[in-house]
Amino acid sequence: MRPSETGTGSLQPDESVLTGAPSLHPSGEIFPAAHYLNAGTRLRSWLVTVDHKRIAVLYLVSTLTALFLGGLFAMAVRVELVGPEPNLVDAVGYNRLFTLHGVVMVFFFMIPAIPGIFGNFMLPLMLGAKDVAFPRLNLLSWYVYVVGAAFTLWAMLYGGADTGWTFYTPYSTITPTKVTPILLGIFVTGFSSILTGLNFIVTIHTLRGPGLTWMRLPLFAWALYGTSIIQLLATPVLGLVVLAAALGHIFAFDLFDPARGGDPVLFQHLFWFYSHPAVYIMVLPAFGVVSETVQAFGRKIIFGYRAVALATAGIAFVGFFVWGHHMFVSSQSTFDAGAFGVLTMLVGVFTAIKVFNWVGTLYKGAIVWRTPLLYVCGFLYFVVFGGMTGVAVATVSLDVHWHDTYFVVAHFHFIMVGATLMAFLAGLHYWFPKMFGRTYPEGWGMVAGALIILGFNATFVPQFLLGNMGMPRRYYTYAEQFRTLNVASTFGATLLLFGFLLVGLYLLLSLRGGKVAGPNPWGSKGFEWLTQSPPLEHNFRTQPTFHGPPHDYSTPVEENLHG
Amino acid sequence: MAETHAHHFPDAGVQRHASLLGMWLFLSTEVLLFAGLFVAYGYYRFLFPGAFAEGSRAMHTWLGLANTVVLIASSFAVALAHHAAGAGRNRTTFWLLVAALAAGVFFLGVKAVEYVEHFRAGELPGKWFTHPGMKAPGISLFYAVYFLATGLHALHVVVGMSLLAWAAVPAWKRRYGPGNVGLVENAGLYWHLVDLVWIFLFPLLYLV
Amino acid sequence: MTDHAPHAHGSPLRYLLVFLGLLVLTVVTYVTGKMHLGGWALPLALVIASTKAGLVLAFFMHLWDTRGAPLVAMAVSLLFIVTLLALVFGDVAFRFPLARPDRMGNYEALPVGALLGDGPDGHAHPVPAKR
Amino acid sequence: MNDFMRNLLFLPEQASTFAHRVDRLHYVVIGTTVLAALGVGTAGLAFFWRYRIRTHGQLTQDVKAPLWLEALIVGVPLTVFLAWFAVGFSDFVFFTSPPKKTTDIYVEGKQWMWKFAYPEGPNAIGTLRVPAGRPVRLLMTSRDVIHSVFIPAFRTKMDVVPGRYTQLWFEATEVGRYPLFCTEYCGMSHSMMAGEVVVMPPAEFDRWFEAQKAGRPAVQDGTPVVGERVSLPADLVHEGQRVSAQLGCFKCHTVNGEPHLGPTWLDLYGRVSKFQDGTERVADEAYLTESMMDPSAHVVAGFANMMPTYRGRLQGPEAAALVEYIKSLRSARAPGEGAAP
Ligand code: HEA
Ligand code: HEA
Ligand code: HEC
Ligand code: CUA
Ligand SMILES: [Cu+2]
Repeated sequence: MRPSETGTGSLQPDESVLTGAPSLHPSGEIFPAAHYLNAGTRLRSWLVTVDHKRIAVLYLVSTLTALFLGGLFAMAVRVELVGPEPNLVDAVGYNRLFTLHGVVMVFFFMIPAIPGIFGNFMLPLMLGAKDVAFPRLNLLSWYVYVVGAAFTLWAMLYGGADTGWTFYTPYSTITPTKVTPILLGIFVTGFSSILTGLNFIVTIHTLRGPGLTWMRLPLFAWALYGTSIIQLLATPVLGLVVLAAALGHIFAFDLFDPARGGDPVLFQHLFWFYSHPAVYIMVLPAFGVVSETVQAFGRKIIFGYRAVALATAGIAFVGFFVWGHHMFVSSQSTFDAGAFGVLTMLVGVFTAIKVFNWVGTLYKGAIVWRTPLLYVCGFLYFVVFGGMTGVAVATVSLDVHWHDTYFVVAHFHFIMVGATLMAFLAGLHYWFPKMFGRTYPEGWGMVAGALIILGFNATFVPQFLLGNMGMPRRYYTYAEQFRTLNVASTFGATLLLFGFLLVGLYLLLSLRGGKVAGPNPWGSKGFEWLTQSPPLEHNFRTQPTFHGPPHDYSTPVEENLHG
Repeated sequence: MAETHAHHFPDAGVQRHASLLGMWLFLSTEVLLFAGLFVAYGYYRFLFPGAFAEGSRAMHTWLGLANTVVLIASSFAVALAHHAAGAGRNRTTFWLLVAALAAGVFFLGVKAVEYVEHFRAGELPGKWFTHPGMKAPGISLFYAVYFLATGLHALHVVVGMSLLAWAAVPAWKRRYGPGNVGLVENAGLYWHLVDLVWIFLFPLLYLV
Repeated sequence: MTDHAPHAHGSPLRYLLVFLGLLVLTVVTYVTGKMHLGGWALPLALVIASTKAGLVLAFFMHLWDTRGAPLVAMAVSLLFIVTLLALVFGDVAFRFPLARPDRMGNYEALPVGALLGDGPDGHAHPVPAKR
Repeated sequence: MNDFMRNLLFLPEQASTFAHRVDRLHYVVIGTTVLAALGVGTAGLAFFWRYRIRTHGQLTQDVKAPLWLEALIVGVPLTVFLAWFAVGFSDFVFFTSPPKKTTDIYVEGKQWMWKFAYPEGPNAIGTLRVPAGRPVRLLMTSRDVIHSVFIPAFRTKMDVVPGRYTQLWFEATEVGRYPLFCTEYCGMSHSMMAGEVVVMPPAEFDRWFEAQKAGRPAVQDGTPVVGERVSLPADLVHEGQRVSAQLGCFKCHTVNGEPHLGPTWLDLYGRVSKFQDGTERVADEAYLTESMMDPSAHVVAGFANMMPTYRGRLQGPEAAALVEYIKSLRSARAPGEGAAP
């Protein structure tokens, strides 16, 4: 690899952004002869691989399938809701749809996606390591994920469940639908999550390359570290509660059965003890992606590295103490409402620190306007609005009105779609050349990004208003006054669908037809770009050593590169 | 296994550190798995103290006591096994592990006897509870917690025994030695955790 | 009994002492458990169990000689368990009394007199089943 | 201003004291949220433009935050959020603390309907009538799964949980009709588990209530409510008869005074039952309930201890209906004479 030929030439400002020409790099880059993708091409070489990069690709395929499936369910939900009359399915069918939408999106797409794809791929590269600490465990965790998904898929084909993704008892124990296999699927997938988290923590502890101190760790690695802690310590509680619910279903052995003095609210406590931290499992990796992209395209080192890293840890930690904000009107005590209310405010502050640091990073940067940055721009708006509406619903008295209305639905879609999914897309575009050695068409990228951002607003802004009007969530039919806003929302979702399809299409085409990217098309100084793209089977020809923090753009990019 | 290490680790020391750290992290997830149960226990006990008193009175305390002693002894054996392995005394390691395994079998046997008793007496969770004598409100919840907790623990005993058996193989083949005890160490840690959980379950379910 | 194994902390003697300690504590917990100490039984049992757990953790599991991550992992897990317990109790202990599942069937606890039998007309409101 | 903000945010009318109370905070919170999002996002956009790359390979320097900026970054959000919490929580305490004297109404949710019952008065399905200007407390329970009462115009909501009572109080301020929704997912027809709150002028409410009590079906406020059924306590008796037939009580009990396998139910209420162990007890409601739930606690002299327990098989309201049914079985004889079964 010739460092002098890395793609810094691409970063000239006079390039037209919307030409559609992937002119990110000087032409004439040569696709590397040997890399992880051609180090064995038979199916078997993929299915028994222990290469973290190949496992990342396996995750890419499987979680995108889940996204597609979850998206289909979402579209069906939206189509049903264009009017209060039955449009597509009956009431039970609708209830299954949103349940499966939630379950697939949360457990099979969003939780595994960023750690599974980008975490697996980038973490060892960023650390200058050959692989994660336990490569076989890594493969195992993908298989465990697949088994869990298979359970769930099976249950979906045979009727699905209609409980909502929260599985509240006693409804979940008395419903005749296929709750048990879905619960078991989630239980199994939980192990996958635990194993991934364990692997990452150990990797970060033991496999940092020479010179890579904790305070030089890329922020994406910090984000994964925080995420992994949550995965390790929260997931088992979900495992237990899901197991208890499944046993309740199978053996009529309900730990929460109110007819025998059991307390369904205890189920909620245990469920949210996992599921609130789980929302940070979803969002922290996305924050990590944003930290990376903001630096790479702002071409400036992060503003307040230490603060961002500590805020990550803070979110991971305090996130464990706020679960009760989902239960303000569940008959929980006023005392607890106060305790959870205050604690929730602290999480908001940690997130605010990160947000301000990202914006601060752009200050006095040398910003290169590319598709990933478009998504980051959307992200900034949506994470603040989504996050602040989170704090708004955490404001105890206001949640009384908003709880279980479309306001909450809009809140979490703002964070999960507007922030997390946008960050996912930013990462996908940023690292696509790293993973596959080719670039996507920049012009189409911008068009699709704009479409997605537009469609997103049109889908979910009306839902805030619906929530204010008092439309409850999980409603198959609704009062006439809610119609107009629902139509608007469905219209937005259609734009969203086309946006996503466009992204899927051009990325697929770029896999073969994209321009050869070269080792570092962005001229990024993230550590993962220290090797060729796509990387070698064992990542580096020689062990890199680290002399400073990542994304230090005070020196020319060439100085950072060695094979 | 001996002094070699996987290619992605710089040296065997790091690899050992990694596997030990991994094990401890895994143990912490196990701890939180049981945490949920302890919360359910505390919660229902707070609500239905009568039922929990009645339930624990009906328990065969001495069986629980025997099991406690046996598990502690097996933990002791495993600790010694780890030590002997480090000293390269593979025979000793092997027999200590076998002893611990035997303890595990004994434990499960006793548990099975207890379960049969509970089934006979109708001391079961939920709607299966049919014991005519016990009337305290919430009594079936006691048994729901009891069966979940002991069942999950028994599952861990089985897993722990499998790990111990696995760890006995290198001892049989005389592979352990100074600096090469990872497997028996990790299996041992897991077994100690199983013991640890029981240390809490015993007084909570059988005594108070 | 050489100690040349670099990480085999603790000697068999130490293990033996710990083992004996555990046995003694087991007996203590058994005996006190049978003594009907009322409100003190649970705290006492928990203190004993925690001591035993501490012994196992510290010596059988070598936490005593370990620094760093494993220690933090255990400490954090414990902290989370304690908060989980505390906040769950903070709910059940302080909530609206009738919203406690053990209060159903306890007619006296109802605010509007007895739910049943307040006069010849009776009421037509739902009545909790007695459990 | 209030109405402007309310309409801007698509909030429904304010018809309770609590609604008036929380909406101000609502405006502030949403206003801040919109401003913060616009501010942060637009600052980002502005930087994109202002600091776009200008020269090839342009270098940038690390910018360190001055202390005051760090303090601001932490301090401002923290202060804002804590202020929201302080106001919000004090409103929430108001919401969870009903005044001493309230009109209590019992609410029962079941898949997929609401039942409202007034002590000493009527009960109704789907329509909740309340007086304006008086604090009303709903004591709510469910007979199957969790539901939740949501009255958007009052800004109030509370889950309705089986196996317990939850309370929800409000003081309606405007006479009118307001929708009531179920907001806890409860199965197939969750979205159709709607009801209506009718806020009546207090005097009118009292008249309506008295009329109901006297057994005269009367809907005082003119326009009938769609789907409204106001039923009399007597319905409970029929319900009880149905339940006892369904559960097979008549295999052992009669209502004509003849003892069968079990004692007759005629004139049972108020009579003194004598038990095998020599004790005796007046058959009041508590005793009747106990006999169903725990029959072997007191075995009537002359009968075998053969009655099965109905604990767990009878829902709370069914037990109540049975009790009412048994109470309704009176012969010509004066009650309470302790006639032999
Ligand atoms: C990725 C997922 C994700 C994330 C990150 C969050 C983040 C947050 N969430 Fe959200 N939430 C969900 C997913 C998520 N949530 C889901 C799925 C549900 C519904 C579950 C269900 O019932 O199905 C939910 C529901 C939910 C509820 C329950 C609502 C109800 O059911 O009644 C609450 C209540 O407190 C809440 C609060 C919060 C808060 C306070 C945050 C905070 O972490 C947000 C912090 C961020 C910020 C605060 C933004 C940055 C701030 C600034 C830049 C400061 C601006 C400056 C000034 C103030 C001057 N969420
Ligand atoms: C990660 C989480 C996630 C994501 C991404 C989404 C995405 C979307 N969600 Fe959903 N949603 C949830 C999590 C999520 N949701 C949860 C947890 C619930 C609660 C469930 C419950 O109540 O139990 C919920 C509930 C929910 C409801 C409420 C249902 C109800 O209460 O009755 C609605 C209604 O409009 C909705 C709509 C949508 C829409 C239109 C999208 C759109 O953004 C979807 C757009 C996506 C696509 C159309 C997919 C297209 C993808 C491809 C074509 C592949 C492309 C390939 C590449 C990118 C390479 N969602
Ligand atoms: C298998 C026969 C049987 C059935 C079925 C049965 N009972 Fe009974 N019941 C008895 C007998 C026998 C007694 C008297 C002994 C006792 O008190 O336990 C009795 C006693 C009672 C009493 C107390 C009467 C008194 O004089 O004190 C009540 C009230 C009662 N039953 C209600 C019911 C109700 C309500 C049902 C149905 C839901 C029912 N029983 C079903 C056999 C039965
Ligand atoms: Cu009842 Cu939803
Ligand atoms: Cu939350």
